[in-house]
Amino acid sequence: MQLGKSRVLALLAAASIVASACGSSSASPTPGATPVPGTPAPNATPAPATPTPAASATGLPATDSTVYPREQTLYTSGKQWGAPSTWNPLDPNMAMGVLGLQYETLFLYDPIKDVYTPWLASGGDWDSAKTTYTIHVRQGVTWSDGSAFTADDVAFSINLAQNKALGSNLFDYVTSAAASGNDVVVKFKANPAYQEWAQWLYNSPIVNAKIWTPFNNADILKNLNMNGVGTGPYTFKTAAQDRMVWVKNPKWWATAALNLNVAPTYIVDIVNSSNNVALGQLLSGGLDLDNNYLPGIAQIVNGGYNVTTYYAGAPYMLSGNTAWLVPNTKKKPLDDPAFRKALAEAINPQNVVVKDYGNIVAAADPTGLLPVWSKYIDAAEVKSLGATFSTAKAKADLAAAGYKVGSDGFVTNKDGSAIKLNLEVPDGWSDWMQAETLIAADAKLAGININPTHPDYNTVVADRNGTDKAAPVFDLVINNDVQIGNTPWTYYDYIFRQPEIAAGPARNRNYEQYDNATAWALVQKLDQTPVEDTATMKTICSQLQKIQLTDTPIIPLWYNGEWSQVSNNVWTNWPSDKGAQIQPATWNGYWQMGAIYMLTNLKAVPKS
Amino acid sequence: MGDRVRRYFGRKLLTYSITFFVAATIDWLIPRFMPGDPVASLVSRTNGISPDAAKALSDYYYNLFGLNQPLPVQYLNFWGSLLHGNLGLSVYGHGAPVTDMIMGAVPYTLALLIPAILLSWWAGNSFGALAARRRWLDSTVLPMGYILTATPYMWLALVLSFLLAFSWRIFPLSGGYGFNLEPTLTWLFFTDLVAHWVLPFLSLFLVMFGGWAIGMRNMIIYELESDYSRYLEVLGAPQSLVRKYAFRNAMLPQITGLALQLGVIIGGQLVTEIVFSYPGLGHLVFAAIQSADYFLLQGIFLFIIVGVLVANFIVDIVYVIVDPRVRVSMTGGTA
Amino acid sequence: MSLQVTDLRVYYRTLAGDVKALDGATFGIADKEIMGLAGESGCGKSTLGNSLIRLDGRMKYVAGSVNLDGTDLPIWDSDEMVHYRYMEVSVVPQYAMSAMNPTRKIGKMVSELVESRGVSYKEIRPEFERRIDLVGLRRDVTDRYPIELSGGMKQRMVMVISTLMDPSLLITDEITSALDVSTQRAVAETLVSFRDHGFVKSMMVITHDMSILYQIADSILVMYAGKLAEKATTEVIIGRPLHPYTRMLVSSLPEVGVRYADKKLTGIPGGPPSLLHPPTGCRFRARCPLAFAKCEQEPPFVEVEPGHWAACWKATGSDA
Amino acid sequence: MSATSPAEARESAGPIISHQVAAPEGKPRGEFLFFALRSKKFMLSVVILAVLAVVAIFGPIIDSTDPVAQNGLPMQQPTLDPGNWFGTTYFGEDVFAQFANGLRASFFVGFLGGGLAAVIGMTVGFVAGYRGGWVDEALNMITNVFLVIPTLAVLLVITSYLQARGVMFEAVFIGATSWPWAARAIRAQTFSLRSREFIDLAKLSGRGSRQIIVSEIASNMSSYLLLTFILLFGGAILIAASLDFIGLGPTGGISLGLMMYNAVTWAALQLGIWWWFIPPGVGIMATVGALYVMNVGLDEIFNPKLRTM
Repeated sequence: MQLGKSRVLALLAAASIVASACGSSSASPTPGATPVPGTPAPNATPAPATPTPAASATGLPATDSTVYPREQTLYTSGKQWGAPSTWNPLDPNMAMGVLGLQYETLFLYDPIKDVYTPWLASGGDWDSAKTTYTIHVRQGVTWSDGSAFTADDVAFSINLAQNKALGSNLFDYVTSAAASGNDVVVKFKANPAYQEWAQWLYNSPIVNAKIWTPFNNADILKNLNMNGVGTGPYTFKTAAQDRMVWVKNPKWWATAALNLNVAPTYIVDIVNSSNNVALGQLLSGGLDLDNNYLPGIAQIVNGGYNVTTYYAGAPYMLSGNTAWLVPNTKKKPLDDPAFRKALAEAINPQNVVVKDYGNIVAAADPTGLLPVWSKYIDAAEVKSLGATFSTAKAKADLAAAGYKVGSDGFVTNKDGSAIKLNLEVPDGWSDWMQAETLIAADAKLAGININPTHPDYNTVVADRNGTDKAAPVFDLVINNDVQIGNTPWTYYDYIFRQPEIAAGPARNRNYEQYDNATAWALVQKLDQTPVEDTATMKTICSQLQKIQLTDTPIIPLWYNGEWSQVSNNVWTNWPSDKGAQIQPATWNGYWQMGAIYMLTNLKAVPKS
Repeated sequence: MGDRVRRYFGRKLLTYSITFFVAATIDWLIPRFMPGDPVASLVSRTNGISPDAAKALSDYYYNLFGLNQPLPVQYLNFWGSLLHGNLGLSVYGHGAPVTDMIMGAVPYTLALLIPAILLSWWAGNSFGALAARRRWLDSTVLPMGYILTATPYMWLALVLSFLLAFSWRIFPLSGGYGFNLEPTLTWLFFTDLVAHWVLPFLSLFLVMFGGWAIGMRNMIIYELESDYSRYLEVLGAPQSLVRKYAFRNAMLPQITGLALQLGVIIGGQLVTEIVFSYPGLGHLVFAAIQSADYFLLQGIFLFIIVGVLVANFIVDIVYVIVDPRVRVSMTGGTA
Repeated sequence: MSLQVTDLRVYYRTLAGDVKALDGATFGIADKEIMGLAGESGCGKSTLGNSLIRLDGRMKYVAGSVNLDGTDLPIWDSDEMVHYRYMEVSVVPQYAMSAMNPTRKIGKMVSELVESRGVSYKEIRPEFERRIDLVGLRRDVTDRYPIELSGGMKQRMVMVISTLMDPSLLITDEITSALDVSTQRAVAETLVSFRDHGFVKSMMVITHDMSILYQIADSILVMYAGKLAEKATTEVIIGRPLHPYTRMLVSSLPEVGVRYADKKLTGIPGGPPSLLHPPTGCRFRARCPLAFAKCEQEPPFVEVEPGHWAACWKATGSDA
Repeated sequence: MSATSPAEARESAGPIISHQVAAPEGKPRGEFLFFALRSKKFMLSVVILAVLAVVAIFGPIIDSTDPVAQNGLPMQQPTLDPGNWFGTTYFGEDVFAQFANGLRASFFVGFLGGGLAAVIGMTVGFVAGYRGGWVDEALNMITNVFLVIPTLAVLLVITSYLQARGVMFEAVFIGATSWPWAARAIRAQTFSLRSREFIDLAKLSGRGSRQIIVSEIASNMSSYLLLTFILLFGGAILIAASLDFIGLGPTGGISLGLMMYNAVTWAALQLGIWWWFIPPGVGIMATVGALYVMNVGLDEIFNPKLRTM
């Protein structure tokens, strides 16, 4: 148990340190005051360009698995916000890399090229009626415990979705999944949710049937599954309060099957600490890949630190998700589409892009659809209906909609009562806190009184979700929950979800409480459109956009970056728009969106 | 005499236990008083999952944290489980036992605090005493003491880490031990551990050192002006003897200071650990605050409360041993 | 003559300038003599007392000599004086109540003190305990801390400690002022017994309280404003004082135990002059009922009759 | 024990104040001034504090830029031309404006927080020390509780209910939580004074406890109380700084601690914006340092024994 271990070590720390401290009479105990040459922590590496193997300097055998040679180790950070605590691939809070490095999926999906790549499946196909899907299970794959990977494992993993404790909705549209030989046959009800199924194929872990059968009960999430058995390129090495360490799995199937070879022997994922520590680690070569939002990247990439990003210039980052303003459409005056539209026109996202983010993000399209979904944007609709920044137009529209300007220069409700909208972002989210002040400033110019606040995270969630006792009380919040993926359906499902989900923890969609049956019908229709039928998808999307741009249930602001800063001191050949166009993130879900190729592409910097 | 002592400590113990009870109860109220629903927050961090999945997950956490019980029951459970050293489960740790998380961090904190406090106390006092007799020290080095003790902990820590770790690469930047290492009983690991310890230790040590030095310097001067010192001088006793007495007596108030210090220093500890992301309690407190994990906070604070009370009690005992005046007044001067 | 002081001048350094606290003192104390030193507070009594054993930081030796048993005391050289302190000259200080280190057992403190002066505690201990008996304390006080003793006990203990080395001269400074009348008597008698036992050769008893001196002093030296006013045997000073100032002091005698620091001197307006810039001539002039022209000049301290010195033009009878 | 007050530790640690209270007999006021003007320590600290006070008071007037308005060019080096003496932040805010206003806030917190703590500490200390008995016991208990409850925790609860918290709130909070050590010290002093004759005299003359505390005890401890206040003043500033640093400071406006917090959050050091990071630290150091030095200076003035000349 990692906590047990850390306790032992820390006791050792205490003992030894006290000893050494008492031994020395001066302020800085001399024993070990300076790290032994060649064995510093990565963040103290004397000269990153010439890393000395930790082992050689101390005479320890180079194979000592408790010391990771710098040039064989990839240091990452950005996914883990707390100590790694569960390695259960079915738990959304699983540690970094559990799904992707250790456990794998049937397919990969590349959002940039919009293609599905067979992975643990060697392929899959629909019958003519498109109600039965046959998965061809890849042969020659072995679990990290040596046992063979079979169709039973796949069938078992699919059927796990029937475990209520996991709350999967797969069997809302699937009737059965059964192994037959090297295939798994999945039977669907009428109008299968093709989009969701496609998503399931590249998002759900395949686990070992034999190992997991005993856990398949109400307490399945209680299985922390540390050092579990997977098929992926890495296996569990160790974990502590501040780190998660993976070690290369020498018997990874893809090496033989696809001639793929992950470069790093070790991956050490460092639990996020403060911005400046992370930045310091990155700049001093102690961190190779950082998926945190770091300030001043524009300066740093040109600062001679050998640090690069996906794009050499603005916006530097790929777009990872859309940040939008959520109005509470159940409260005056936000229940009035005209007012929401005017608000949308009043805000200039470009301000946030430049002043807050220093151009490392891009302003969002009026539809809010991420660049990876740009082909679904109906330019015509956007042109005619899309809200564009214009303080003047915002004022005019407000006046036209019957909102009079009060003595204090702010517009008032139609009944004459004052309007004061609280905009909440969680305390400590520094970039958003900056953004909300800029937004409030813009709105002010148009006569809309927005009061930027930042209560603690719990309060924001309570105000936004409501509780079993109280309905949501927020006026405005910022949200960016929809990540890039295989289908705009996720985006629209998020906005238009019906019927209203009971307030409380489970409510994780449609916070604006906008109900529009037509829109919801379209969303379901979209879900039931085969993924290859992009024509139909486009038509449905444009209908949805018409509704969205007219009613403005949410106000898209900017595309949050897929924060990714890489150091080229030890590893090179990182993803970039000039080189391999791969997702450069370690976050949940990104490995199977192609980030795994990042590891197979990496090249160690030759020792000079 | 014996039972006098017993009564004295008996009363102390009573006061302490009442204090503990009150403090612990206040502490228990924290998570319950906080607005919002920790589980909702926890679930809301897992974006992209379906509403059904969110529902299932939240149900899982609710009975994990035992939040679906009435408050009085929760309060009784609190004391009940407290006796079993169980402080509940951490939201930040996705259900990891708070006790384990604290125990994982405590040794680091102690490894910083104990040497920092004791060494700074010892060094500061010796130096202060020295300054009290050496004019040049008094006018040259002591002012440094004022600057040091007036420096905000984190600021000094940041300067040290920027210069010694970031720019000059003499010490590691952050963490408890190298990210390239696993805990082993090797010299390599040990030295690395110490290397990571030095800077946080130094920032705590220096600030406290200043405070002690000044305090001691002033106390000594008072003692040297006191009647018993004058009497010895009039009778021609050598300076060595006079100073010996003065130092000894000036030490006593510094011991009380040490008691308060032991508790309050947690503040400096907190910010210092944050700056160096040193995996001690302070760092944990910060993480708990950031992720609104009030169960973890409650546990840590409870731990701190106990620590402070114990420290104070120890000092009470030490004081009785070192200061005859207390001892005598306690035993009522019977002989 | 065991002590002979000649024209001793000791000033206080202050930011404002020198305070002439002791401005020329010439007198002697014979063997076995207990000399009382009287005067209002701030007249220089304590300055005189201190200067004979230890000049503190702000005191400055200006002129004069102090001869004890034929050897000149280097009172201007603190380091040299160390050899004489305690051994030859000793003190029972005003602050006897707080003179002992509160955190040391009395015995331990004494042993550390005497050892530091090169005397073996082991050897001196029997005598030490004998004297403890003598002052009516139990021997086990040496195992006690000062806080465990009453005021009177501390007082007596300090007297024993101060005289342990059988000094030639013992200076006691206001040792009775903090005590109630009965204890005052006891202490006073102890002093005499010390002299009689030969623990000390001669004694200088500094006090406000004439009544005490009346009991124990062989002779009395009266000081006023940093100068000597009058010296004679106790009988003479009490019976037929010459100096007007002495008369006033004596007038307060009947009310035993009352210190005239507490009450205004009868009929005499004003207080002692500032010693920062003392007036020329007789310093008592301003308050003196008998003052006349001659007093413009400073009266010498002369022996008007055998063993009787005074500094007053009237007294010397040369008022023609 | 408060996790928020590294400062308290230092006062309580170094009894920077004399533990003897000056003897009852009053000295001529003139004498204080006389020695004050000649005390290097005192004068030095007065000069430093005066300079800082001038900046705090007139700085915002001379440079009236809104300290949090992002209207300058970002990350400008300090230059001599007005409005840019200290350069600008990552967002183009005027660092000098932030410094001046922050200093103002810090003085405010120090004064109000320190003052409040002093008042509470004195009240508790006097009553406990003068009355003794069960009153003393009870007050001691309260003091102990305040000494051990994690004030940070309390702060967290309060703040989560306040949409916005200002410098005022911070000051009051610090004042309400940082008094225990002062109470202990003053109690001890009162204890020692209680037994003096002049108190018995006052009692005999039938004066009420309140009168005696005010006119006899407090007046005789006036110098000691002043020194206590100075330490609480400096302490409050340091506490505020660490509160701001862990993000529990004022939600709006600016303070030296917030400057430090922002400078760190936006990695001023790594980005080489030293002029954003250095001023707040030096500002606090100078203010508190000067206060401590003044404390010792005054101590020497009040207690002739300590005067070295």
